[in-house]
Amino acid sequence: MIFFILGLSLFGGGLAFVLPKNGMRNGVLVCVALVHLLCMASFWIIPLPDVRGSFLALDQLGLLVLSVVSTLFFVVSIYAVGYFRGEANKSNRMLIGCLLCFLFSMTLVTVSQHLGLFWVAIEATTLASAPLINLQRARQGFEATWKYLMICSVGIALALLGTFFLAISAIGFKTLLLRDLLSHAVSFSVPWLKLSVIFSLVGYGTKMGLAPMHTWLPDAHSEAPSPISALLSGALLNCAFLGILRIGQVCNAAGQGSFFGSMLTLLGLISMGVAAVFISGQSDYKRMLAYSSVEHMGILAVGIGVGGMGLYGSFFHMVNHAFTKGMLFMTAGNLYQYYHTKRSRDVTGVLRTYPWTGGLLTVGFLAITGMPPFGTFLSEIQILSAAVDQRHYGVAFFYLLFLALIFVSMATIVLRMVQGMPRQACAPKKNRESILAVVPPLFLALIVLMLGLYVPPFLDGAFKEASQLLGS
Amino acid sequence: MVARMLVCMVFSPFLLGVIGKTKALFAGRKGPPYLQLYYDIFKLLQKGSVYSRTTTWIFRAAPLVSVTAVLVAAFLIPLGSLRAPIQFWGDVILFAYLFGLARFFMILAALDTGSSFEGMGASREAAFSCLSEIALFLNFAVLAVLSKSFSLSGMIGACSWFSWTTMRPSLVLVDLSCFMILLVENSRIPIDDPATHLELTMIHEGMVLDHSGPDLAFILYAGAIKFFVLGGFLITLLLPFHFYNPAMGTVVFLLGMVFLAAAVGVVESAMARLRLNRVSTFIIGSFVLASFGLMIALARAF
Amino acid sequence: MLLGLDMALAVIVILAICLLGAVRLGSIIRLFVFQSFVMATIPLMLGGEVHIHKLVIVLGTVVLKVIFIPTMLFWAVRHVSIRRYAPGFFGIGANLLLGGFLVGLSFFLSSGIVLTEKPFSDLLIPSAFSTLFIGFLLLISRTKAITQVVGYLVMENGIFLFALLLLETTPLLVELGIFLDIFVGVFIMSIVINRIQNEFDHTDTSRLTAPEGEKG
Amino acid sequence: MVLFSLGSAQFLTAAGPEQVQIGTLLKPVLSLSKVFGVFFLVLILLTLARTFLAGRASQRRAETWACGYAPSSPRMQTTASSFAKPVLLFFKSVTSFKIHAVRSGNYFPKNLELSSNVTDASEHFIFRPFYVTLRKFSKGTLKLQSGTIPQSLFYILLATVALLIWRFLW
Repeated sequence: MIFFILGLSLFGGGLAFVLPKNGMRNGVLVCVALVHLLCMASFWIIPLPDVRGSFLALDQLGLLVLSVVSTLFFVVSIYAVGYFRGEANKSNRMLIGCLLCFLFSMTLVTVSQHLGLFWVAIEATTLASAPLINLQRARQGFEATWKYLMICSVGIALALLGTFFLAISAIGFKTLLLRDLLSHAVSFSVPWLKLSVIFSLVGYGTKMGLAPMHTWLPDAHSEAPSPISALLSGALLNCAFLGILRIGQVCNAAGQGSFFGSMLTLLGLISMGVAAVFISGQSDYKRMLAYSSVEHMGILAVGIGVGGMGLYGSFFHMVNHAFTKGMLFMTAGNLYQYYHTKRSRDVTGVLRTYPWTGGLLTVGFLAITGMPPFGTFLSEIQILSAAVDQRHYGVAFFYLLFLALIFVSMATIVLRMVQGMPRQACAPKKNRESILAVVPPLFLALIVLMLGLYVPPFLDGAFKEASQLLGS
Repeated sequence: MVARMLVCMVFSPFLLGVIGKTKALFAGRKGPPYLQLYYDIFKLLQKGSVYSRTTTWIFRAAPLVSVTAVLVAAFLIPLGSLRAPIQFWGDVILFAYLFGLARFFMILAALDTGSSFEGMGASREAAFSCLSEIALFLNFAVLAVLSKSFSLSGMIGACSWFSWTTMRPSLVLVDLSCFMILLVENSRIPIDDPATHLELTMIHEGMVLDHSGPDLAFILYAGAIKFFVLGGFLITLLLPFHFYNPAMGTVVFLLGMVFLAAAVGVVESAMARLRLNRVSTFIIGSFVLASFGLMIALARAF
Repeated sequence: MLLGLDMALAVIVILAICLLGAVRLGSIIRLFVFQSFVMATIPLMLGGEVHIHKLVIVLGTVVLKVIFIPTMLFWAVRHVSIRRYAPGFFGIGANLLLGGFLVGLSFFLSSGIVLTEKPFSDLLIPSAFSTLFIGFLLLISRTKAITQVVGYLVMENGIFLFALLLLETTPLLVELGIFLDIFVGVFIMSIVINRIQNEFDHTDTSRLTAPEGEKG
Repeated sequence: MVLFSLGSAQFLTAAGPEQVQIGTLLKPVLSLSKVFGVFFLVLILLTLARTFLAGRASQRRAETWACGYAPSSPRMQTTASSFAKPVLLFFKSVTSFKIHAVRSGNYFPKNLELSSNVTDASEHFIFRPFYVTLRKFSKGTLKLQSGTIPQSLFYILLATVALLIWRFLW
């Protein structure tokens, strides 16, 4: 079953490169995404028999990330069809092909149990997403791609080193299969394990956009066209987060949980601080969204680092954040298509000229800063209560301080854009808000709202199982 | 429970009559009969009413809401040995803000008429009530610390002989400050003279200038019940002993209430009206008394 | 046999430090080629029977790192940049100082690790660490795109040295992973270098300063 | 949702001294509804009584009784600032409540001007300076994010070395 889903996306990618016309390629993209979604849904219903010793198996963590990735990919593919209809003249062969390879590599990431294979899959995601960033051949886009490629490959090289150290630390038993690692974790040599944790944390942290290594994220996400940046920050960051979760599993099994937790909390807090500082001075709304991705990855890291109930909270937050950020980037894409500028000061009175997009932007802003009716509020409060429960009062204090700062800064930027009178200076030509541009973000917004009011039992069960997997 | 409500509704106007009588006694005149308020209310209910052109539905709703709020507040408080029908953790806040609700609607009605006198009365009422509310809550805090419970009947009901002996100082301070708050809330002499005719000096009366007929009756009745409820709060606090058969308890309680009304009458005839900015210092006085009580209670508690 | 190993490891570290000091593009690439060649011979020195895996690795390294990539780099140097002079970000003196500190750090680090396994030579881990860190430093301190690629490759060499530790037992997959990574990474970078060339007609990445968003 | 927030609130206060069970938290909510029930019941009874009484007696509309002065013109109305004057006078020290009055000398002044204003203490003293320093600090740190690639890589190296030293060698 897993081979089918992997083969599907690879076959789709190949097909996309072959097909001549744009329309057919769009068709391939959407139906591959749909079939991918259905397969994922089937994994929820019929749990997969995990074959012993196989490199590919789907455990609870993988299933969670896979479901987020494929739902987001399906919604973004519909949105992308509408978004790129404008440039019908250029052939979107490169776009669709790379998108499907991107999907293939992300699926490989979620299913791979062998840490070596996992690392190769992460490397494949970087290489698949690099050409996507500078689709418009703009000078800025090009520079962002070079930076993305350079920093990510350096980061991943460090992660490779971390994986090596992990293999070395499993002295008598040289294997990187997750199941064997977990069963033999007790006998690992501690210094090698610590080294491997440090390097993997830095490596996968770079890919995930944690604090000191996040510098590529704002450029890449603001230069890429918005369906791509929606995918990047919604799905790709979660795959890198999965990497850190795998390391966490091994660490807990080997009894080094606190060592791993404290480092992760520190990195998480730094990234929230960095995001809080940088969002306040921001003038470009897409960069602001990118920095808020850094902040939310920090929240996830703090959630995992604190442990206890925080694990449940951070898995819940991972799902919420993916959908909210996907929705926000798509709305930002609409804004860019209407106003053709990224400076948030030139865009005013969106609610009056484009009611749907303005509404979505406000809803997105409320969701991303964790306002009550939305799921993000529940997950953030769970992480906070976990921090307070574990007597990490310093962590809880900074966590709240940064959340408040970010709320204030984002409010000044977003509300100035949404309200007020539309300025005549860049009076946008009043084109109709197409359904394809509004329905996908609306669908995601409804999901996040639903998650805020009612957590479906199967999802709740999945979160509990996943936190069992990670915390002993 | 019904007996309890009857006592509260029937007996409260009589207290104002007692106050009137004691003031008259001090002034050496015969003074109005005890049942004067009953006659007024009954007469007003019969009379027609005059509404000014600028008033809206709020003007008519205000008296109703204020009577209801005060009556419901009466539900929450244990009167003497009669248990409070509704009691829960945190009903103290509801008790205080029911009075707030009544006051809010009275102020709205006063502003609704648009006359500058009523506006002036309303603004003074708002100013002084926001001060007295702090003092009221401080008293509740002291009682909460003393009785370790956060519900009204827990605080006052359990005030037995034993707590009086141990916590005498803070309890005395609390009673004094509650008495001062009673004077402020019911706008008795030191704060505001109910019988004055000079509109410029009125506070509570200033708000009701424009009411007539049944509305005025409702307002007077609400004032009476409010006095009864706050008085009841004070008297249950003061009576340290409990009787097992409720009848005896209520009789003693009513006697206590009459004694309280007489005391208010004495204070009224002894003191003159304070200047308006002095009133705030008066309320600060009650606040300070309550904070001392709190300090002593906290020192004792830990 | 082990003496040769220590010699080879020492040579690798010294070459790495020379790389730090080198300024002209041509000499940087030649130093890298020499280092890769020495690297390729190490698996043979490690002893143990020569089995298919080792041969694949040695041949792969030689083909990739000694022949294919340098020719591409030389072609890029000839085709792309006019000036051969590639100044560093920190300047030569600071570079070497930092390099020395990092080597010291790696020796200090490796003293902390006790290798229960049969170590080939106690020099292996520190030299691997120092090559890694110097490669990283090279990446950081050089602004020319080509030197950055060389820095990246030196870092890969460092990681390859670590991989040698696991030589006997590492399944084929990890070796493939290493080659895949190096090959594809460099392949993409070379394409990107050409793009830089016709886009900006220089390869000085320091001039690719902050995109317009940051200034706002 | 309510249950959940009550749960997490209880969780949050779990660090508090006495252990508050969900039951005790829910009791006020239930009895509150009882109180509201009583409140609206009494209110409806009174309104019925009132309509019954109003029906029998006469109702007239007349001018607001203003103690014989001229009928109130909009200028004489109680404005918001005059409504708040007593309270502001009391809290003058905190809210820096100022009254500016232009009084001309003679008894029949041509122009008489009076205005009062209050500075919003919390915004003026707490939020504005804090946010200004944050904005200045973030403008400063934008240079850190200058975006050149070697600088970003330097951060990664810095992070690795720092983590190594902090966790491994200590």
